Amino acid sequence: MNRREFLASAAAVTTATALPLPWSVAFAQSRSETLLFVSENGPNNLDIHGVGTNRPGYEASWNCYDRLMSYGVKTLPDGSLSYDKDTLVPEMATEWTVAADAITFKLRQDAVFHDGTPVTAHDVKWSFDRAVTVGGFPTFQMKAGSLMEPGQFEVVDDFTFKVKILRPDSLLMPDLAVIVPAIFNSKLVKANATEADPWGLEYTKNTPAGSGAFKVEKWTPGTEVVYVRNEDWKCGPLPQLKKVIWRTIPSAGNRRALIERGDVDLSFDLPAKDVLEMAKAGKVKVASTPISNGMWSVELNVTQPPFDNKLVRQAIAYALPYGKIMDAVMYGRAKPLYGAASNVADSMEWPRPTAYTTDVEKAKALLAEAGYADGFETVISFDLGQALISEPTAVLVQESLAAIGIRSTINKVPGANWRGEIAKKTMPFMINFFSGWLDYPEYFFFWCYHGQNAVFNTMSYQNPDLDAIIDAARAAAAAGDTATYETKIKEMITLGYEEVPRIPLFQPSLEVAMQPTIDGYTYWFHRQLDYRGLKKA
Amino acid sequence: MSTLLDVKDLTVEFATRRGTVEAVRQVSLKIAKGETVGIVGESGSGKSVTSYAVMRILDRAGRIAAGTVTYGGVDLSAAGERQMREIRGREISMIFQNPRLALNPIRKVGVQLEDVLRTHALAGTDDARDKALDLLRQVRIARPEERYHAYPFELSGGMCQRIVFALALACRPQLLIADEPTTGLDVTTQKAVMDLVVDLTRERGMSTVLITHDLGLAATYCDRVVVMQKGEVVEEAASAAIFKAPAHPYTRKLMRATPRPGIGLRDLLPEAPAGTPTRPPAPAAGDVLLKVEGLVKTYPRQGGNPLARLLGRGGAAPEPFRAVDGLSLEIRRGESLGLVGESGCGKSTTSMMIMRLLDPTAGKITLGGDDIGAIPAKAFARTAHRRRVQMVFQDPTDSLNPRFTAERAIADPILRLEGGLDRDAVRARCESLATQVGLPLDLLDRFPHQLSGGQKARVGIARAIALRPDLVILDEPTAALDVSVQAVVLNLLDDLKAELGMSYLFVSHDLHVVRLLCDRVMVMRAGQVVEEGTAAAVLEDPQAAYTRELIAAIPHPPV
Amino acid sequence: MKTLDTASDTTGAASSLPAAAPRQRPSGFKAGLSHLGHVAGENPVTGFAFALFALIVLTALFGPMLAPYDPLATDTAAALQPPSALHWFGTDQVGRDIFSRVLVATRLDLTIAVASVALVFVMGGLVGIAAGYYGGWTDRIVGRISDTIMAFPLFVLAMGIVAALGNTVTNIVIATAIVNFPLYQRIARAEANVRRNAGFVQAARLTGNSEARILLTQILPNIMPIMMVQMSLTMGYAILNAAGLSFIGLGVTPPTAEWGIMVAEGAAFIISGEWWIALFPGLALMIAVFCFNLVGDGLRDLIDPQRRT
Amino acid sequence: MLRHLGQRLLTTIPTLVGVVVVTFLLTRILPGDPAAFFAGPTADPAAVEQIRVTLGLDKSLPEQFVAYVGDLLVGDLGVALSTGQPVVAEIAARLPASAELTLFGLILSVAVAVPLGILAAVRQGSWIDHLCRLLTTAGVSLPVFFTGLLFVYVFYFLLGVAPAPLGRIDLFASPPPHVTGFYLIDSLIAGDLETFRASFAQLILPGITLALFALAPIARMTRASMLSVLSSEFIRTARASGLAPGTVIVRYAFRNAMLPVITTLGMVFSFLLGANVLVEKVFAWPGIGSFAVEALIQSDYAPVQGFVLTMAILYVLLNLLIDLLYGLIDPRMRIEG
Repeated sequence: MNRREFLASAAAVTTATALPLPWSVAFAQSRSETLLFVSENGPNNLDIHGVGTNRPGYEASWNCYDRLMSYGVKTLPDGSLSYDKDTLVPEMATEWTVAADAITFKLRQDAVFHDGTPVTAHDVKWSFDRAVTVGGFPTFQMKAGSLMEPGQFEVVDDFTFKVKILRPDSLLMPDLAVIVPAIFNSKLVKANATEADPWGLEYTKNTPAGSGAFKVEKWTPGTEVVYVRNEDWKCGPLPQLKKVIWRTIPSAGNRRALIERGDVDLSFDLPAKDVLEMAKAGKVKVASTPISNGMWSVELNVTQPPFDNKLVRQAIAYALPYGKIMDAVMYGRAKPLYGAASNVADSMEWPRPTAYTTDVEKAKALLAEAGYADGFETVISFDLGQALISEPTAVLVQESLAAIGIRSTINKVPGANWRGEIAKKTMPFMINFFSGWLDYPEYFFFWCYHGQNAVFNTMSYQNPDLDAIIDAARAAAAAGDTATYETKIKEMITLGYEEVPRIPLFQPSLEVAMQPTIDGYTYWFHRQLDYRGLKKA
Repeated sequence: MSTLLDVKDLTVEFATRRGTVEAVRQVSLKIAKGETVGIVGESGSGKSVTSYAVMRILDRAGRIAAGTVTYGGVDLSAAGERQMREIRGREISMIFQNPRLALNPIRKVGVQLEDVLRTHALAGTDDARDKALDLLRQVRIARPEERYHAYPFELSGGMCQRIVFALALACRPQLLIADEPTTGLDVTTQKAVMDLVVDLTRERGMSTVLITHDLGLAATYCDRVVVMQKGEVVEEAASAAIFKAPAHPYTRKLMRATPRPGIGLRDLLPEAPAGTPTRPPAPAAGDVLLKVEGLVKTYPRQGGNPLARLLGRGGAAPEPFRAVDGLSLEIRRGESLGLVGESGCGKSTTSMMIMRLLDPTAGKITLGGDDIGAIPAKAFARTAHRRRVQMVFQDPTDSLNPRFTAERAIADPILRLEGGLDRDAVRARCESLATQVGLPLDLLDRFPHQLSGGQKARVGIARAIALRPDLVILDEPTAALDVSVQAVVLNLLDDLKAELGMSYLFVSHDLHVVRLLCDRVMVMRAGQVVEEGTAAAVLEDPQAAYTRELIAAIPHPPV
Repeated sequence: MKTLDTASDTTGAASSLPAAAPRQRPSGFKAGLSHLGHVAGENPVTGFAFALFALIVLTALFGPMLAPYDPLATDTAAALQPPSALHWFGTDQVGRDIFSRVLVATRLDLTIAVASVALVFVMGGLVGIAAGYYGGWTDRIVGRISDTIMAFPLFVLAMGIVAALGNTVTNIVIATAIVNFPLYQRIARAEANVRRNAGFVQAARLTGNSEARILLTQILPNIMPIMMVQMSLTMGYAILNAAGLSFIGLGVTPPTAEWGIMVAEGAAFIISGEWWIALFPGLALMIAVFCFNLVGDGLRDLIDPQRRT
Repeated sequence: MLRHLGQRLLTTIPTLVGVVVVTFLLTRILPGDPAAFFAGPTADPAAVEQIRVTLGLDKSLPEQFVAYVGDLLVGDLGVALSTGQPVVAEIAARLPASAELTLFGLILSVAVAVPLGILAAVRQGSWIDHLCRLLTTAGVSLPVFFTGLLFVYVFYFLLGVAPAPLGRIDLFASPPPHVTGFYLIDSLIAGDLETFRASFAQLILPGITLALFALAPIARMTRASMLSVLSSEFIRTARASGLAPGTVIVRYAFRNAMLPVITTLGMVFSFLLGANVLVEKVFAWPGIGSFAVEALIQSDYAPVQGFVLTMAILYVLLNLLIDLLYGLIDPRMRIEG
């Protein structure tokens, strides 16, 4: 027993005997069926279709609404549960048939919305129309699966719904199982819509109008969300939890203290270090799942000399302190994306390591070859909202750049400005993270490398050769041409890694700590918590 | 008569940054029952410290180092705090200078009286109010029921002193210690208060200790006078005797320095050389230097609703306050004019306007034929007239920049208005001015806080005469000084006038002092002149009732 | 009015009696020094504070030379080491020596404090003096500006300024100065206002000084002492302000060593038991602010023993 | 008196106008881009531009200002991006939390600082005087966020005597029915002692953290003011009249010394209300300060403007209250009004 544990237990004894603390004895009864969990941020909108809905808002949408399909759940080698990107399972739809030009869904006939209204194909149609029309994030996400216009969606009868296929797209089906195509209570929302707000976004912002497993009982923005179980949920087995309380605790230290002291059941998205130590201490259970299709990377803006020079990019790739970052920042709890034998992709593994390692001499030589033997000056930018990882990384990167003569200053960008800043595409050198919902390499490359120059192509990298490969891979996937698809994917990764506008560092994990009494935690692509499968002993 | 208070060999020490200082050394005095004793001394003489020691209300830094204070058989110097509390107010009470500050500003005066009555269990909840009202009546406060609810700031200075006095009388003490009770009050108010104190204490058979710097006041109202100097008692005698035959040289000096009727300026100085003319013959009054006609200064009154006025509603603005109301005067070259009046009569406002530090509302000011009244005060500093009118201020401490040495202060007008002189020349000028005003040259490099009051006054005078002005306004130049220093300064001013041929406008509340220095006197009241004439005529044969009242109020020691 | 012969007369700096023993004229500096010695001797706390202040200044000057390690050099192999003989204050997440960082940060923190205080003195002090001296519209306008600033929640205003202008040391200094403006302005105004019709100011008018000249040569020097006290007291606040800004991510940029940002970085490690990362910079911060406050008190003693608070 | 208050209110108008203008300008130069935020992660520049037009951000600054003031006049402070709620509702919901915490801290602070200041003044130069000086100076020297973290670590994590830093009330308790918004008062009104104790327990640590910071100005001012009053002549008169030391100190000295203390209290309160942003952050307190800070960091105009405006109005009201108190205590003020 170390000193701290001793103190804690000693204190526990004294407090238990000395003064009856109201906050530790009360409410014991309801606790067993209530999940109390904490995270850094809370939702700003309970509707994913809303304007500017933040990530935590997705979580509310996920648990309060149903979709036609969902992903299956598989058990990973380490015994933890994860969604299975390759299996689609029924949710509101009981079955579906895929034809060349359309997909037909048969809906559950007994499902009702929270207010008791039956769920019909009209609601699905209205919801999908809404998603492709309101603009902003939901519309873009629908587009990713080639779901573009209301004309694609057709009500066959009350419980039969058809999605017409505009163009072959392998991402169409997966895209129908993400959060955005949720089914809304069209009658209720329409009743609360206004002329200025025909889709009733203002209403659903505060009041979920779905049929999902949980209902929002109370939402105090910035503080907490309280859910209760929807006793009439039909789209799956009734969740064990009757009530879920989600508290926003901005301080990471406090979140850790709360879970370690057993005051909360689950703490979502923790720093690697805390998880490492808590796992070691063994008092709480820790689930750690590599974030699919995601990586931390150093991103070099190729429109800003000297980063237009491939040699300079490679020099930097050889200068980065990979090992130090893995040790000091991630405490080893991430998958290294460096040090492979070759940049040539030989498998479909993704994200995969590059061939770069920390090799100062090689970096210097490359820099000299590029004509920058004396180095140059640059600014390293990172997102302050991710400071826990990006700040120490930036410090280490800055130091190792100095070793090859590159002088740099650090630019902290406040979280909310980060997206605006990357959209401007003027920052020369960034430390950044990206993950795609749909776990396909070409999806990652489409957003991050393609010459369409989306926001996430922070490097403004435009290479017609690469674009052609990406497009070919997408086409092959849509056509079901696995061989071509695999060749193209390998070519794509090889080219991207040789050119290195984006230098992968590591693939992080989503870290969750919970009391030993909690079971059924499942990792989801959206990196938010699904309450439905959780169990409390 | 039996002895009420017996102070024996009292020594009081103060712990200071420079070690222990004895403020009072081996002082012994006795107060008999029913007796009124004056303790007289200049600043630093230890007279107040003695009384605080008796009451045991010394500052924390002070302590009784030796001696005994026996009151009614009890040694107060060794008494416990609880016992002292019984004695304070109950047996010995005290009134102080500046009555307004001596009262709790946010408590009704009646309630303050009740506090004292109740503390000493002389009144209960039911009769405290009646007893307090009764006290107010005793100190001759009109409409006591109304005054009971008044706060100190709503009362005049004299009225406040009566309340303080009522507090002191509340518990029917045996001994009253009055510490400079009338300093700062107008002379007419002083008389009223002192008469009241003496009447009431005699009536009650109380003993009184009057602590004052004013030998005349002490001699007028006391049976016996104790003179203190530098913490020691130098002389003790009956009032009449002390004026007739002061034994100690210090007493003699003090007495001589006290302005009184029938003496000249030189008589103020100790042991003036025999045969010196009381004052040099005044130069024949020359042509008119300063002419002031119909001078008016008004101030808007407080109150009213500015917003309503702005909107044109809420009635007319209240009549403005006329601080100076149609005043005219003339000063000839080499002449000195005294402007006398009690506080608030407008004499200082008048001097500020003539000084051109304040713009008049109406009227004309001409200096040697130039209409200086037409030049705005703000611009006056940049005109050639500035050097012709200078001023000696009331408070020598306040009028010197604490950050300037004496030399720098004296040199200021030379540097600003003359210019073009090099360092040595300025120094030479300063030294000659210092010599002229009798300031030792080694003091020139000192800062004000290192100079005594008299020395500071000399610096102020040197600065005023540095540019040989035509007119010097003396604004109560000696009011903050001890009498002995006042004597010297007045003589110096007179000498300088004769030497330099300047004119003086002497503003003062003290007729005796004015008479000594001035050829002519004007008496002001409420912004207007009530009487004007030669100094002798006004003092000896006052025409206006107000002037007579003023003169009568001046203490008349039994000579 | 006649001064009474109370104790303060005998304990005052100079006796009012002409017969006071003639003293050697001490030079201003020497006198100040001896006075300082006296104050320090009389109040050991103040003496200690002045000594500490000297130590802080020395550290600011020579800290970088004394630091055993490069404050920016990382050593991930030695990350998160508790205090030891090798690393007196331990090491941080990337293995930097905290002792060296604390030492080196002294200069930056002191610079921020001194610069912001100097800036606000120039802005607030001069404007305040002018407002108090001239009165009228000058006073009213300046007063309104002050009121407006005061009506802002000050820390949030500082945040806003830094957020809007960008987080650089210069902007932190500017923000801190603006936030302190009303305080300085009001003190300077009050002090100038009581002196605007003081005898020596009137006398200066009589001797032909222009108003601006009176302001600078007569009023300003007399207000300096009280402003000095204020400056010393707000130096502490300036450091706290900068640290607070760093804590919410608006301070200086990494990897610069600065106490506030070090506490902020270390805050995440307190619960996990690496208390030294936040504690030592926190202590340094506290000691420095503590020292400035005590020095301010001491200066006040020096100037005016009656007004000590 | 009423007329005096009216006039005071009039003089605050320029201040409020100044606050509105400065806040507007300050928030417009904040580096963030709400349009980009609203447009979402995958938006292209055209979409961002379109949203910019809908938000009115494409208009010139004066036009935006006019629109902003127009909204203000009808009580519309806009919508907070971070929580998606109308700013007015957010502030109304959060202000009581901040006010309760700040008041609690202030009362705590006054309860310690005022007696300490009086003692220090009465026993000037004694050990208690030095202690007071050291204690208060130490209090003001501690960065609040540091103290807060330390408290949580020691009293919650190590010792377990304090409740979890989870905001205003235990997670499983429900807040009392809304009357004043102050949980302590509301729970008493509802007669719910359990809730009272729960919310009181939550208040202790953040309250002490704040109180420590407020200790110094209050204690110093009390001491200074008491010293100057104690050396004044009416105290000497009171002592010479034989009044008991307790009466002299409390009824005579302290009531007079209170005047500057009250002014200081007002300043400290408004200072704390703004400065407790850091405490709120550490203790997950759902207050107005932490809300504004988050908004500021996220370049979320509306809450920042709303917050600042609320604070300015509070400041003005507070000063009016102090004026009133002054009038109650000091009769001289009543007449001048």
